[in-house]
Amino acid sequence: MNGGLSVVLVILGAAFMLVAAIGVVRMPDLLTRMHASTKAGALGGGLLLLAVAVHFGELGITSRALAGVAFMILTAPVAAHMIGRAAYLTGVPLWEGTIVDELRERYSARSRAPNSATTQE
Amino acid sequence: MIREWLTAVSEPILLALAMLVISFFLAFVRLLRGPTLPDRVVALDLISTLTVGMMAAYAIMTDQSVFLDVAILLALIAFLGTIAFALYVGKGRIP
Amino acid sequence: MISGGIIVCVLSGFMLALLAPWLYRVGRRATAWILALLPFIQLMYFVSLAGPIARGEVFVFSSPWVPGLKINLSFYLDGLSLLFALLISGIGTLVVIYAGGYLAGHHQLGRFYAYLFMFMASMLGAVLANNVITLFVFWELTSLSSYVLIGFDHEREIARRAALQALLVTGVGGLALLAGLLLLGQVGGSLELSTLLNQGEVVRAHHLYLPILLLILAGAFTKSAQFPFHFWLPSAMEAPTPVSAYLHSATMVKAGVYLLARLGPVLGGSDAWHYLVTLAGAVTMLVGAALALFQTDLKRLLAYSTVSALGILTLLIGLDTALSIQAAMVFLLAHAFYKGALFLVAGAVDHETGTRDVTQLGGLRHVMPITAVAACLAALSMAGLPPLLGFISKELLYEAKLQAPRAAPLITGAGVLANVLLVAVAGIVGVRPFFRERMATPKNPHEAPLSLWLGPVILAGLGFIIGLLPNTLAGPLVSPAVTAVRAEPSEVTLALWHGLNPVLLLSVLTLASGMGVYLGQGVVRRATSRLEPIAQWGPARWYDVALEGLNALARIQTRLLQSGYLRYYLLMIIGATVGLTTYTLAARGGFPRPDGATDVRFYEGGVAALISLAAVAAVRARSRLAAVAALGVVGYGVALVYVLFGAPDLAMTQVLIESLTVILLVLVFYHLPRFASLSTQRARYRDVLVAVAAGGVMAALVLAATSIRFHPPISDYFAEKSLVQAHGRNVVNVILVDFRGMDTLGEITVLALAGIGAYALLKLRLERKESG
Amino acid sequence: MSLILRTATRFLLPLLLLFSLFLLLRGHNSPGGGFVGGLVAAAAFALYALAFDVATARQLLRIDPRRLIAAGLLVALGSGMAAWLARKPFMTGQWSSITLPGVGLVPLGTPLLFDLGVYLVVAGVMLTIILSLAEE
Amino acid sequence: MTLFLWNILLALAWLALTGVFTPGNLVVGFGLSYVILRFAQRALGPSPYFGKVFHVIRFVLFFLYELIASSLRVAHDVLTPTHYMRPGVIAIPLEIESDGEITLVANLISLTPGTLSLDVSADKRTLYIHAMYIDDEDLDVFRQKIKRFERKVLEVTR
Amino acid sequence: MRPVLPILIPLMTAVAALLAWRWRGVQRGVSLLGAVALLVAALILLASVWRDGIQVVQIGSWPAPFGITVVVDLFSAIMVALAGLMGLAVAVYSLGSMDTAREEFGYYPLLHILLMGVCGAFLTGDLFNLYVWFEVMLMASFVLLVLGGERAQIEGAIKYVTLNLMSSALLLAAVGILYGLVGTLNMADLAQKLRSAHHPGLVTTLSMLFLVAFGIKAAVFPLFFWLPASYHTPPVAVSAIFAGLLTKVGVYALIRVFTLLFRHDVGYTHTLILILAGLTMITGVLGAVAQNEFRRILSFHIVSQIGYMIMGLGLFTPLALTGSVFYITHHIIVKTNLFLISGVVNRLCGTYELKNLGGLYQAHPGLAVLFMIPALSLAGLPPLSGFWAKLTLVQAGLETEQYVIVLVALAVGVLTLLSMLKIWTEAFWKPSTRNSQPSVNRRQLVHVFFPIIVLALLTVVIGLVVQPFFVLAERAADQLINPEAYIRAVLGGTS
Amino acid sequence: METILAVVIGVLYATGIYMMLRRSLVKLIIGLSLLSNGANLLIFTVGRLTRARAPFVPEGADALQPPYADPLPQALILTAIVISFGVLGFVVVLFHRAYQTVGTDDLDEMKATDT
Ligand code: NA
Ligand code: NA
Repeated sequence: MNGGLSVVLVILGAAFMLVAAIGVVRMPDLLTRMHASTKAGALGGGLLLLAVAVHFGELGITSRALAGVAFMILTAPVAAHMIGRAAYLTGVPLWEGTIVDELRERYSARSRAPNSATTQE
Repeated sequence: MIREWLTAVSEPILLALAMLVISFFLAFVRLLRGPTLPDRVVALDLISTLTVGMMAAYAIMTDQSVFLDVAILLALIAFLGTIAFALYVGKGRIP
Repeated sequence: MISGGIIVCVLSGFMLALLAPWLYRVGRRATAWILALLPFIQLMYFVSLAGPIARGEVFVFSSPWVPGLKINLSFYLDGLSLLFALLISGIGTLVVIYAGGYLAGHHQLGRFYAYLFMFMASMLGAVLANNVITLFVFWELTSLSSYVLIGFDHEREIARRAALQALLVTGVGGLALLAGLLLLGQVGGSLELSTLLNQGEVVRAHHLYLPILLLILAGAFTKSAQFPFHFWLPSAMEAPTPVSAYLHSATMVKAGVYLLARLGPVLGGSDAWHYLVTLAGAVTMLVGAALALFQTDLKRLLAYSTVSALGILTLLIGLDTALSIQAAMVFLLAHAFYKGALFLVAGAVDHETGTRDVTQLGGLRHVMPITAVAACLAALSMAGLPPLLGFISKELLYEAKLQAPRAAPLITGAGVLANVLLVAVAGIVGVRPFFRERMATPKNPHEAPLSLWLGPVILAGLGFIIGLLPNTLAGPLVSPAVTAVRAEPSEVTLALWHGLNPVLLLSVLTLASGMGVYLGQGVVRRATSRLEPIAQWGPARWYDVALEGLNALARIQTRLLQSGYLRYYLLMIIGATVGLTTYTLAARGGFPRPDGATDVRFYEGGVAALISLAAVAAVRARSRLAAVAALGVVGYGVALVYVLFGAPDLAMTQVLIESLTVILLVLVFYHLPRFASLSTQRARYRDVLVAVAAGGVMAALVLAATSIRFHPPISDYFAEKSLVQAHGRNVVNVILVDFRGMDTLGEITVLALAGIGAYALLKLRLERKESG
Repeated sequence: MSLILRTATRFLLPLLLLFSLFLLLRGHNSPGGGFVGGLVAAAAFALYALAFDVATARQLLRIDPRRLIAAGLLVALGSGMAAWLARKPFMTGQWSSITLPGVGLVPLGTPLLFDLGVYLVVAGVMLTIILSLAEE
Repeated sequence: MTLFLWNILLALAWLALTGVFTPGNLVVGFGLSYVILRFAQRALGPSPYFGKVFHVIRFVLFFLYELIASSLRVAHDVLTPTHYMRPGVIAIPLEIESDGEITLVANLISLTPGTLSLDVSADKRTLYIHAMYIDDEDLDVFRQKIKRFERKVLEVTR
Repeated sequence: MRPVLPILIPLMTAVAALLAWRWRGVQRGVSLLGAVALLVAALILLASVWRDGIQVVQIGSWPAPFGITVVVDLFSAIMVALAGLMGLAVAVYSLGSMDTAREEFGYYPLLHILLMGVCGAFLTGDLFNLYVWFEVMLMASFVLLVLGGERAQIEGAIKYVTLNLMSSALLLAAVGILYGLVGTLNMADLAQKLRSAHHPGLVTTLSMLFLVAFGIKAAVFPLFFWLPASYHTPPVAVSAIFAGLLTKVGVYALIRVFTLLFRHDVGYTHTLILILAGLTMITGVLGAVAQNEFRRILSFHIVSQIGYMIMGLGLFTPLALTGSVFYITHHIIVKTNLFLISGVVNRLCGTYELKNLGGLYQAHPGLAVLFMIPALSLAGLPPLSGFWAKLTLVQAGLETEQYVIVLVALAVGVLTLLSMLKIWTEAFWKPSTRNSQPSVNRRQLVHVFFPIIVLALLTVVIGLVVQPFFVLAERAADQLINPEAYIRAVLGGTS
Repeated sequence: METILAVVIGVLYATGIYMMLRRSLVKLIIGLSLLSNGANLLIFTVGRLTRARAPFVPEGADALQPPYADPLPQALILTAIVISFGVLGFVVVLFHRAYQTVGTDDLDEMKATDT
C-alpha cells in the first residue's frame, strides 16, 4: 500500500540523516554541528516514521508512527537546547567565524575560559 | 557482500539502509574525535536517532510493525540519556 | 551379660566425665574418693573376668554403629586387653585419689576430673575395642584428653605449647594409623580385629602390606614416643603429676605397644616388621636412657626413662619370640608399677618441697618416711633388684635378648647399656632425694597426706608382692596375654630364681655398672654435657623447624595468592577459564568445523562493525564520559542486532536499559574522579593478551556452538500453545510471565534486592564497628 | 535549571506514564510488558527528578518507591499462588474473560497480574535507586 | 480545547461507524466532524476553537516551510566544501510570558535547522539563540525574522 | 505444592517484612515465624522424599522440558533441610545480635530472600532457572555483605561482587551455549539428550565453563579469592549464613551437573575435579594457618573444606558421593556454628584478633566446650560428625587407590586441627590481657546461645548416631550416581 | 552472520575483561557493562539467528507459523539483561560508596581486607 510514497519518504529521511551525519563530522564547532545533526536528524527520523505510517496504512500502526514523530518533535529541540546551553555555559569554544555573541555580555562578569573539568571529558 | 552493496543501490530501501549505515559511521567518527564532551553527546544523540530511523526502515523492509514499537520507544526515551549528559556537562558551570 | 559389662565400663567413664564438674561442686574434698569408686568397680569387674580368661575364654560385645561403613561398636576382651584394662582401672583408681590430694583446692579441679575420666574411658575403649575404627575413635580421644591434661595449667605458655606438640605428633601418627587400619581392613576383608587376626597370611602377602605396616607403625611409634617422635613425652611433663604418672607412663603411651602387640599376629612375622620394630625399639631404648642422665628435673628424668622403657617394650615385640613377648608383658606390668609409683612420689616431693630439681633435694626420708619407703621399693624394682618384680622382668628381658633370632649379641649389649643407665636413673630419682644430707627447699616438707602416699605405696608394694609370688599373681595374667599376642596357647612360668646362668651374670654386671654410673654421675653428666649442643638439634628442634617452615610457607602462599589485588584474582579466574577450555579442547578434541555462516547483509555487517569499534573505543577513551558514550553506541548496536534478527522485546529492553544506565552512570560520575592511567605499560600488554585470549575462546565456542545442533529446540511447543493455552500473541512475553514465570519471579526478586541494597548503601552509614 | 526543560517535562511526564501503561497492557500480545513498562514509568519520574529536584519528584510520586517494590512482589507472588485455589501447581494460569465495550472479549488471567507485579517492582526499584542517588 | 476533544471523539465515532480504519478515513472523519461542530457552534456557545484551526493550519504550513527551507540550506552548506555560514549568538526580546509559550517558541526555533535556543534570561524577557546564517548586516532585522515564530505562536495560543 | 514451599515461604516472609518496613518488632516476629515455617516445610519435604521418592512439580502446569520443573531428590531435600536449619539458627541468632540500624534497613527481608535463592537453587530442575536462583542468592548476599556500609565491608564487597559477577557471566554463557547445542534447559532432558551428543569433546570443553563458573561460587582453587577477602567483614550473623550455605550451593551445582549432565568423560573431567579438590584443600588450609584473626581463619577453612566436598565428586563412586553429601551436611552445621561462636567471642572480648583475645576458658567454660565441639569436628576428630565425613571420603579414596588425595586429605586434617587449636590456645587458654569485660545483655544472650547449643548438640548427635545420617547420604548418593530415577521422575514416562 | 557475531562477541568479552583488569572502579563498571552485553549477544547468537519473523502470533492465526525467531533465547536474554541491569545498578551505587568511603577509585588502595 502506498509503495511509492513510502519509498520517497524513506529515501528522503535517510538522506536527511546522512546530511546530519556529514554535518556532524564536517562542521567546525559544536553549535554548528548541532544545527546539522539534531534537527536534520530529527527530521530524517520523522520522515522515516512517516514512511512506516504510510507503508502499513493501518490505523493502529499509523497512529503509533505519528506518535513517534510527535515524540521526536517534542524531545529533539529540548535535548538540543540542553546540550547547547550546557556547552555554551561551560565554555566550549565557538568557531572563529562567529560574528556576534550577545549572550556573552550577560555573563561578562565571569571568565569564559574553557572549563576543562567537564567539557574535555 | 559486494553484490549486496550493488543491489543496495537498485533497491530503494536498501539504499536507505546504506545511507543510514554510512551515517552511523560518520556520527561515530565525531563521537571518537570529540573533542569536547558535548560533541560526543551530540554524536550519540544522532546515533540514537539513526537507530530509530534504521528500525523504521527495517520495519518497512520486513513488513513487521513490531519493530516500529521499538523505534517509537527509542524516540521517546533516548532523550533521557542526552538530558542526563547535558546536566552533567552543566555541572561544570560557574553558578 | 558379661560382655555387656564391657560397654558399660567404657560408657560409664564418659558419663562420669560429664558429671564430674558438677559432682565436684557438691562433693568438694570427698569427690576424689567417690569418683575413684568407678575405676575400682571396673577393676573388680576385670579381676572377676581374669579367671575365665585364664581358662581361655574370650568376651565379645558387638552392636552395629555405622553398618554402611562396616563399623561396629564392638569390644573384645582377651588376655592382652585384660592386662591393659586392669592397669587402666587399677592405676586409675589410685591416680584419682592421688589427684584429689595433689590438686586439692585447685579452682579447675572439677574439669580435671572430667578430663581424667574421659581419658580413662577412652583408654579402656581403645584396648577393648574389636573394630579397628572403634579402636581408632578411642585412640584419638586419648590423644585429645592428653592434650587438655597437658595444657591443664593453661595460663603458662610452655604448657600450652607442650600440649599442642603432643597432640600434633600423636595426631599425625593417628591419621597415618587411620589410613593403615582402613587399608588393613580392605586387605583383610574386615574391620573386626577378631577376624583380622586370622588374616595374617593374606595381609602379609598383599602388595599393600608394606604401606599398611609403615602407616600403622607411624601411629604406634608416635603414640609410644619412639625415636624420633619421642620428644613430645618429656615436654608433656608440663601436665600435673598424676597425669604424668597415669597417661604418660603407665597407660596411654603404652597404647602404641598395645597396638603392636595386638596386631602382631596380623602384621608380625615378616622381615620388615622385625627390622623396623626392633630397630626403633633399640634406638629409643638407648636414646631415652642416655638423655635421662642429662636431666635434673625429677619428672623429666622419669620421662626419658619412660621413653627408654617404651623402647624396650617395642624392641621386645619386634623380636617376636615367645620369650620376648613374655618378657614384654611382664616388663609392662613391672614398669607400670614402679614408674607409676616413682612419678607419684616425684609429685608428692614436689608438692611438699616445692621443687623437683634433684640437685636441690636430699635427706627427705626423715620428713617423708612413708613416701621414702615407697620410693625406694619402686627404685629398686626399676634397678632390677631381687626380689622385686623388676628383677624378674629384667631376667626375662635379658633372656629374650640373648635368644634373639638375629644379632643377639648386639641387642643384648645395647640392652645392658640401657639398663645400666636406668639403674643410675633409678638411684637418682628413687634414692638420692631421700638419702644424703638434708637440703633447703622452697617449701618446708612434711609427710604427704594419705591420698598422696596411698598410690605409691600400693604400686610399689605390688611390685614387691608380685615379685615374691610371681606365678600366683602375675602368671594368670601374663599367660593369656602372651597367648593373645602369639596367637598360640602359651603357658608362662615366672620365678625369682633361675639358677646361675648368663642372665644372672648380666644382671649383676648391670647393677654394678649402674651403681658406678650413679656414683660418678657428676663425671658422667659433665662428659655427656658435651653432647648437649648436638641434642639441641634433635627431633624436638625438627618439630619447631617444621612448624616454622609451615607458617612461613603459609604466609608466602597467602601473600602470593590472596594478594588483595582484584585484578590478579580476575587474572587467575580468566586464566583458569582460558587454560581449562583450550587444554580440554586440545586434549579431548571434537570441535565441529565451523560451517562458515557467511551469509551477511551489508547493514548487518555494518552494525557488527559499529559495535566492535565502539567497544574498542570505550576501552581507549581517555575520559569516563567518552567511554559511557561509546558504551551507548554498543548498546544501540546490540539493540539493532536484536531488531535485525527478530527480537523486538529485547531491543526495547536494551534501549531502555541503555538510557537508564546512562542516567545512573552520570549521576554517579558526578562524584567519582576522572580516568587516570594507573597501570604500567607491561601490565597493559599482559592484560591485552589475556583479554584477547579470553575473547578468542568465547568466539571459538560460539562458532562451534553455532555450527552444530544436537537436538532441535523445544520452542515449537511455545509456538503452538502460546495463544491457545496461554492467551498471548507475544510469545516472548508469554514465556516470561507464564511458561517460565519462575525465572521472572527470581528476576524481580533480584531487582528488588538491588533496590533495597542501593537504598541501604546510600542511606545507612554506620560509623562504629559493629559487634557481632 | 532550564525553564524549557522544566516546561517540556511537565508535558512529557504524563505522556511517558501513559506510554508505560500502554506498554504494560499490550505486552502480552505486542512488544512491551511489565518490565519495559515499569522502566518507562521510572524514566518518567527520573526525568522529573532531573529537571526539577528529587524532593519535588518524590512529592509528585506520593508513595515511597520501596512500597512499590513490596507491593509488586506481593502481587506477583499472589498471582502465582492463586493457582493453589484451583488445586493446580504454582503459577498455573487462571483465566477468565470480560467483554469490553468496543473491544470485545478480553481474556484476563493471573499471568497478566503477574506482569503487573513485575511492572510495580521494576518501577519501584529504579525509582528507589535513581532518586536516592540523585539525592546524594 | 474541549471542542478539540469533541472533534476527535466524533472523528473516532465516524471510524467506528464506517468500519474503515484507515488514516485517510480518520482525516475525512475529522473534517466532517469539524464542519458539524462548526454548525453546532451556536448550540455549544462561543469558542475561539474554530478560528484557531485556521491559524493552526497556517502555523503548521509556515513551520514546515521554514523547516524544509532551512534544512536545505544547512544541507547545502554541509555538502559543499566551503562554509557559507555567519553564525552568532543573538538575544531575542520576548513578548510572550507564560512558560508554555516560551517553551513552544524556543522549541520551534530549535527545531528549525539553523537556529537553536540557548538560554532564557531569568526574567523570561529575552531568549538567546544561536543562529547559523545571520545574513543581515543589521542584527535587528534578523531579530524580527526570528520573532515571526513568536507571532505565529501567539496567533495560535491567544 | 510441597516442593515449592521452601522457595515461597522465604519470599512471603521477606515481602511481609518489607511491608512492615517501619516496624522493627513486627519484622523480627515475621522473620522468626518465617524461619520456623521454612524449617518445618523443609523437614516435611525431606520426610516425604525419603518415604515416597523423588518429588516433582511442573510450575504453571507446563509439562517437563517446556516449563520449569521443581524437582526434589534426596540430595536436594537434604540441602534444603540444612538451609532451613541454618536459616532458623541465624534468624534466632540475629534477634540477639543484629543492630537496630541494619534491622531497619532491610536485614530480615534480605536474609529470607537469601534463603529463597539458596532453596531455589537446590530445588530447580532447570539449568537457566538455576542461574536465576544463583543471582537471587548472590544479590541478596551482596546487599547483606555491605549492609552497614563500613569501609571493610565495602572493600570486601567489591571483590566479592566483581568475582561473583564474573562467574555469573560465565555461567550464563555456558547455559546459553548448552541451549544452543541441545535445544533444551531442563536438566533431566539435557541429561538424556547429551548422552547421544556426537561431539563429546565439545561437551567436555563446555563442561569446563560450568566447572569454572560453579567453581568460583564454590570457592575452589584457584577461584576462591573473593571468599577470604570478604567473609570476615559483615556482622557475624551474615558471615555465618554465608559460611554455612553460599559456597555449598556452588558445590551442590557442581555435583548436580557433574553427576547428571557431564558424565560421559569421567576419566578426564572428574580427575580434573580431584586435582582441584586437592589443591583447594592445601591452599585453603595454608591460608588459614597464616591468619591470626578468628573469622579469617574460619573463612580460609571454608575453602579447604570445599576441597573435601569436591573430592567425593572427583572420586565418583557411590561411597565417595556419600562422603561428599555427608561432608556437606556436617560442614554446614559446624561452620555456621563456628562463625556464630566467633560472634559471641567478639562480643565478650570486643575483637576478633587472636592476639587481643584470651581468658575465655577460665571465664566461660561453657563457651569453651561449645567451641571445642565444632572446632574438633571440623578437624575431623572422632567421634564427631567431621570424623565420619572424612573417614568416608578417605575410605572411598583408598578403595579407588587414589592415594595422593587421601594423603592430602589426611594431612590437611592435621593442619585444620592445628589452626583450630591456635584459636583455642589464643582465645581460650591464654590468660586474658583485658581488665574489664564488656557488659552483656542477658536476654540477647539467650538468642545467641540457643542456636549455638542446638548446632553443637547436632554435631555430637551426628557423631554418635551416625547410621541414619549415613544411610540418608548413601541413598542421596545412590540417586546421584544412578540418575535414571531422577530423569524418569521429571520427564514422566517419556524417557 | 554467526561468524561475524562471534567476532563481535569475542571483542565484547575481550574489551570487557580488559577494562575489568584495570585499577579503576569506573573502568570496572564499564568493563562489566561490556561483558554483560557480550554474554547477552552470545546467548542470542548461539540460540540461532534467523531473519524470519519475530515470534508474535499474527492476527487470525492460532500459532506461530514457521519460520520464526526462537522465542526462548529471547526470553532468557531478557531475564539475563534485567538481572544484570539490577546488579549493575547496585554495583554503581556500591562503587560510589566505595569512592566516598575510601577516597579513591584506585582498586589497589582497597586491599586491607585481604592482608
Ligand atoms: Na561457605
Ligand atoms: Na559463599
